[in-house]
Amino acid sequence: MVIVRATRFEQMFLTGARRIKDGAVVFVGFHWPMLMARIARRLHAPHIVVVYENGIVEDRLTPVLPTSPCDLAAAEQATTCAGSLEALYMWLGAGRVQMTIVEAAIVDRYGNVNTTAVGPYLQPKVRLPGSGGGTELSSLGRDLLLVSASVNKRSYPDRVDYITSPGYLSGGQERTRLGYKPGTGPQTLVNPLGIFNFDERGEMYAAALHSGVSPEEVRASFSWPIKVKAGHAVLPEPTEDELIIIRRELAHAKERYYLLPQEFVGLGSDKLL
Amino acid sequence: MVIVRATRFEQMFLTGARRIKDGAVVFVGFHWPMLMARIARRLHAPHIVVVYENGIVEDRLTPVLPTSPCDLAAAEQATTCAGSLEALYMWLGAGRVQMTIVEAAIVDRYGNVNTTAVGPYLQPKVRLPGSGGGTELSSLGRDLLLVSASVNKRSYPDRVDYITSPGYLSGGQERTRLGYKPGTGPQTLVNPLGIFNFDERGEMYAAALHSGVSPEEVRASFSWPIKVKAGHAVLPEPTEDELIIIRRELAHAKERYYLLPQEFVGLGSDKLL
Amino acid sequence: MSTGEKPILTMQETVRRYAPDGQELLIGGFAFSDPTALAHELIRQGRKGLFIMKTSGGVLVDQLVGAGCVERVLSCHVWNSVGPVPAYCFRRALEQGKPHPIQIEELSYGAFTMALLAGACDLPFMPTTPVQGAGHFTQRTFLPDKFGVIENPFGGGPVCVVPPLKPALGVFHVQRADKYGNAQMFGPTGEMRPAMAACKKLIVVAEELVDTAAIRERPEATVAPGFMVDAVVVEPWAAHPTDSYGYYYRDLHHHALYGEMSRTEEGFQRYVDEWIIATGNHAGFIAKLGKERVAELQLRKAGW
Amino acid sequence: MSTGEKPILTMQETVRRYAPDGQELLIGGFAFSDPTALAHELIRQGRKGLFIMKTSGGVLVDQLVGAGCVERVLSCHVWNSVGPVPAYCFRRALEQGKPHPIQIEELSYGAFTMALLAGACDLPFMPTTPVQGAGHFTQRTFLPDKFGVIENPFGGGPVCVVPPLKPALGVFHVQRADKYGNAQMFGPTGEMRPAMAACKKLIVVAEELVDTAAIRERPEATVAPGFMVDAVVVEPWAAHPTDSYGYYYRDLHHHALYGEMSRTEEGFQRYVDEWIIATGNHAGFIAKLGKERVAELQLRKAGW
Repeated sequence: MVIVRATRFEQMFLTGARRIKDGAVVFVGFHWPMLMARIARRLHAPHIVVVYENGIVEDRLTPVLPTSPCDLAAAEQATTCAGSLEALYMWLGAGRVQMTIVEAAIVDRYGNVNTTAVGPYLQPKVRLPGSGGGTELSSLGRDLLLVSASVNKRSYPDRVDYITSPGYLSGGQERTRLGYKPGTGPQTLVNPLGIFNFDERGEMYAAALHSGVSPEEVRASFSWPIKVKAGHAVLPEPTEDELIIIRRELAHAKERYYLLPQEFVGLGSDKLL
Repeated sequence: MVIVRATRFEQMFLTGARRIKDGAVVFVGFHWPMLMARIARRLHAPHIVVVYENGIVEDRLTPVLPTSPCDLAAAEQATTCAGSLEALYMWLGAGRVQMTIVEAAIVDRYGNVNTTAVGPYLQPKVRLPGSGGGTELSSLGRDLLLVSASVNKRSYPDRVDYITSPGYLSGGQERTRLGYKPGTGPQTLVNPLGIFNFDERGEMYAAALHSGVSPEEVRASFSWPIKVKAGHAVLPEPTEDELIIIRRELAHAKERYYLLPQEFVGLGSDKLL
Repeated sequence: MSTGEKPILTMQETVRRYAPDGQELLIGGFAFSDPTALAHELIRQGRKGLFIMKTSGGVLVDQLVGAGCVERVLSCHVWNSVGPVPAYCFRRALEQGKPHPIQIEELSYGAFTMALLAGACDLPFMPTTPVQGAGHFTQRTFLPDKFGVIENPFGGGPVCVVPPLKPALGVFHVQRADKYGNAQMFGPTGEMRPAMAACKKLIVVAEELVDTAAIRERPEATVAPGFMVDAVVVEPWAAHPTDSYGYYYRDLHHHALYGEMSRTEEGFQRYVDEWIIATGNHAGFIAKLGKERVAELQLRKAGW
Repeated sequence: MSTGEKPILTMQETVRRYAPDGQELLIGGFAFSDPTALAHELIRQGRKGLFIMKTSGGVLVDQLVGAGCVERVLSCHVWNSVGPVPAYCFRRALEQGKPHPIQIEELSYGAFTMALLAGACDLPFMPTTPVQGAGHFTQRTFLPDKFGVIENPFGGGPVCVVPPLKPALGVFHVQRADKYGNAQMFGPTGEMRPAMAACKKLIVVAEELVDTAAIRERPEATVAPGFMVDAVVVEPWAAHPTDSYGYYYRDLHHHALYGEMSRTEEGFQRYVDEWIIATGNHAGFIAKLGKERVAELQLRKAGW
């Protein structure tokens, strides 16, 4: 008996987490991807092995959610603590990681992610943090999943002002031509609206939508006329058990100083369901 | 009161050891260089820091003489155990090592060392072990000291059949032209006859001789007409105390399965002086 | 680069002696083991015109920028990862030129790692992940040669390469060191091993000074043999509010406090006055944190 | 490359399953941690035509060559470092083609390390020390592309580069592993970290199997995370007569014994018969060594 339906933000975590296969080695980037991997561990994928850019191998649910890949809460009782040469090149670059998850705060038609600067680089309107290992995750990651919690057009420009994490660049075969490896490049984007894939030209399209999301609503959230797959699937809603887990983890994230969207700010554990 | 005079083999260790400055970081290659560094520690240089190609930093006299840089007797109680990337590139290549000592079983006019093959490479008359890290030690080592226990012409050909560890190649500026770093290349060779240096064209010449060694004897030991510096110095003989130390270490080397020249094979500790 | 005993310096003396105005300075840490104590002392001594290199420029770089110490930054990101909230000073500097404009040059973390590896090995370049088409490949400010592209001599297309980085001075936080400068880190090391080896001069800031006998028990953890180290600073809690593996947790509350205060120029100035200037030194900073907070965050009560 | 529990195999089963005739095989160790137990089992099972890659080819490679198992060797040297005495079988093979000719290709240790690093990182090449003019630069047998020379794109002349090595199979001796394949080494690691990561399939031969809890106590010592490992062999004393840091010393006497016996073809055959074939497996080999010798060499009585 679902008393409160899942919000789309919550739906996003379920949809993304479901794509994580139990037992996979997953390279997890900063922020929502970390929470998503944690939720997957709680739901159906307890045996994933998570690797982070600093060289941590996190093989089990950590006692607390790390606030970033460099929060050493992730390293407590780790089986391996190595370095970035291992993580970014020997594990990620060499294809030993089966899935890569990166947050895509601003992402364009061809899956290029901007986490650096909005507006001119030297005189930015909004200056964002920059790449970190995000460039490598997008450059080298196999089965690359992008995650965005936004449904705002400004988060989905036709072309980003600055490519921090390269997607399909200008589309077509540009990525391959420049020497990027086969099997790399974004495969999927998950956001509060549903699942998006990339066509053979590297252009993003809506492949499956969350319950209640209309193609019109999707189009209204993107700056370009995004295609919606004809006869797109409708993604399943969380069961009550799933929703309990997602909300517990969101509440935990808040305890760990994660800034949640407005609707969750006042969320206490009494409001879990 | 010297009862038995030092042999030239013993002299060689004293002469070589004296070139090792206390407190220096010294990259030590296989065999006699290891014994030489150990003797230097006993004599005047207790504070040298020895590094080996496998990543060991050996900062004090080890309880026993390692039989090779990879005899982990060298690593017992080491302050650092790293790897070959650190040792060969970050310490040696980057110039953090002040002195490098390499055995030069066969060495030619221009300081090129052969530890690979005598005769045609594919049909060798004598097949030797090969490079190991010897190439890097000669390619990258600063203040490079070559050590040879031989006084046999075959050990000093005009040109080696195979350059395992590059000296000045064909002489002149060839080494520099090919991209070798400034400050590298053999500086000195020590053998039972004395000390040899290299002129501005990279050619070896006798710079200082052990007591009783004549220029004629030097010339007879080399396959090319080697130059002997006019008014060359005569190197000091070991004192009794020095000789005791050298002989103790040679006896210890024998216990550690080192094969000593014939004159030492029967050496017991009762014959130390 | 020498052997033997190394000077054991206070942070004040270190900054005075090694970090004049305009110093080129690689600061260690990757949002853990960030040597905050160094940044605070640079601010106390009013340094100007620094060229700061830091892979992960967190609160530490934000404070140096906000306090006007910095002319150039080379980094792979600058942020306050708890929350996350913006690195407000960094934003104000780049968006509005406040307190004064700074120059920024960027590398991705992988490329930064490889540039440091090339520097550490004294090799002329290192190959890196393909980044052609990415902004930091195209956009170059004060390092016009930060990337090159060459043909693979073994066939197979273009290859991105980075030139070596050899910072004039590096200061790194480590868990422990001995009087010879042998420095050990535990937990993940990010790019720190090659980064330390890339620096022309190297200072380690250790949580504790230990006997060499302790170093010998864990020789695999020695990230810098003593001969690479020029001086040692012993400064407990030097990395707070970031974490130090095995020693203390990340202080989330303090990250949030800083995020809140640094939202405005005035708030940032109040943070500097209250937490950096008024505390006098890092021991004063930790005293201001209070025993209770310190006890909450502390992991290790005894040695390893 | 997968997660979860890995097969714990005997050496017999490992050789049967993973190392057929003609196998391309990188063997770990650098005159320490040489997995002798592997070589002996390859000899017992009569393997032919192997392509052996080993940075430091000691007694182990000499035995494989002498026993006729090898077609190709890629190495940076082959010797019996105690004494030293020649690697007689290796010499006989190259000088006289006995028991049959082998092909040899050589790299210096630094170049080998860089080739493995390139393989580990899946990068198209790595720069290396200058080796132009050296014999192993000029002399190429079955790896004609083992070196390349390119112009430094940042100026400053020619640069030697090596292409990646990605061995089809790697077998490495480690001190300990858990059932998930997490493998730990202590002491120096030579080129082993990148070498393990360069291999397409990877098997570790551990002195002991430990609980994952023990692995978690020393995460810095994990040289191969479990997801890189295909199978685990638990074989105490697997590296004898070479040494295993913290576990046992190098057996000088046995090195000398082998040196003496391998001086002639007949002597070598006697060594094979007595020490390899008649012993049946590595436990038999160690039993033949005798308890007294084992006690002399043993370092570690309990776990770390």
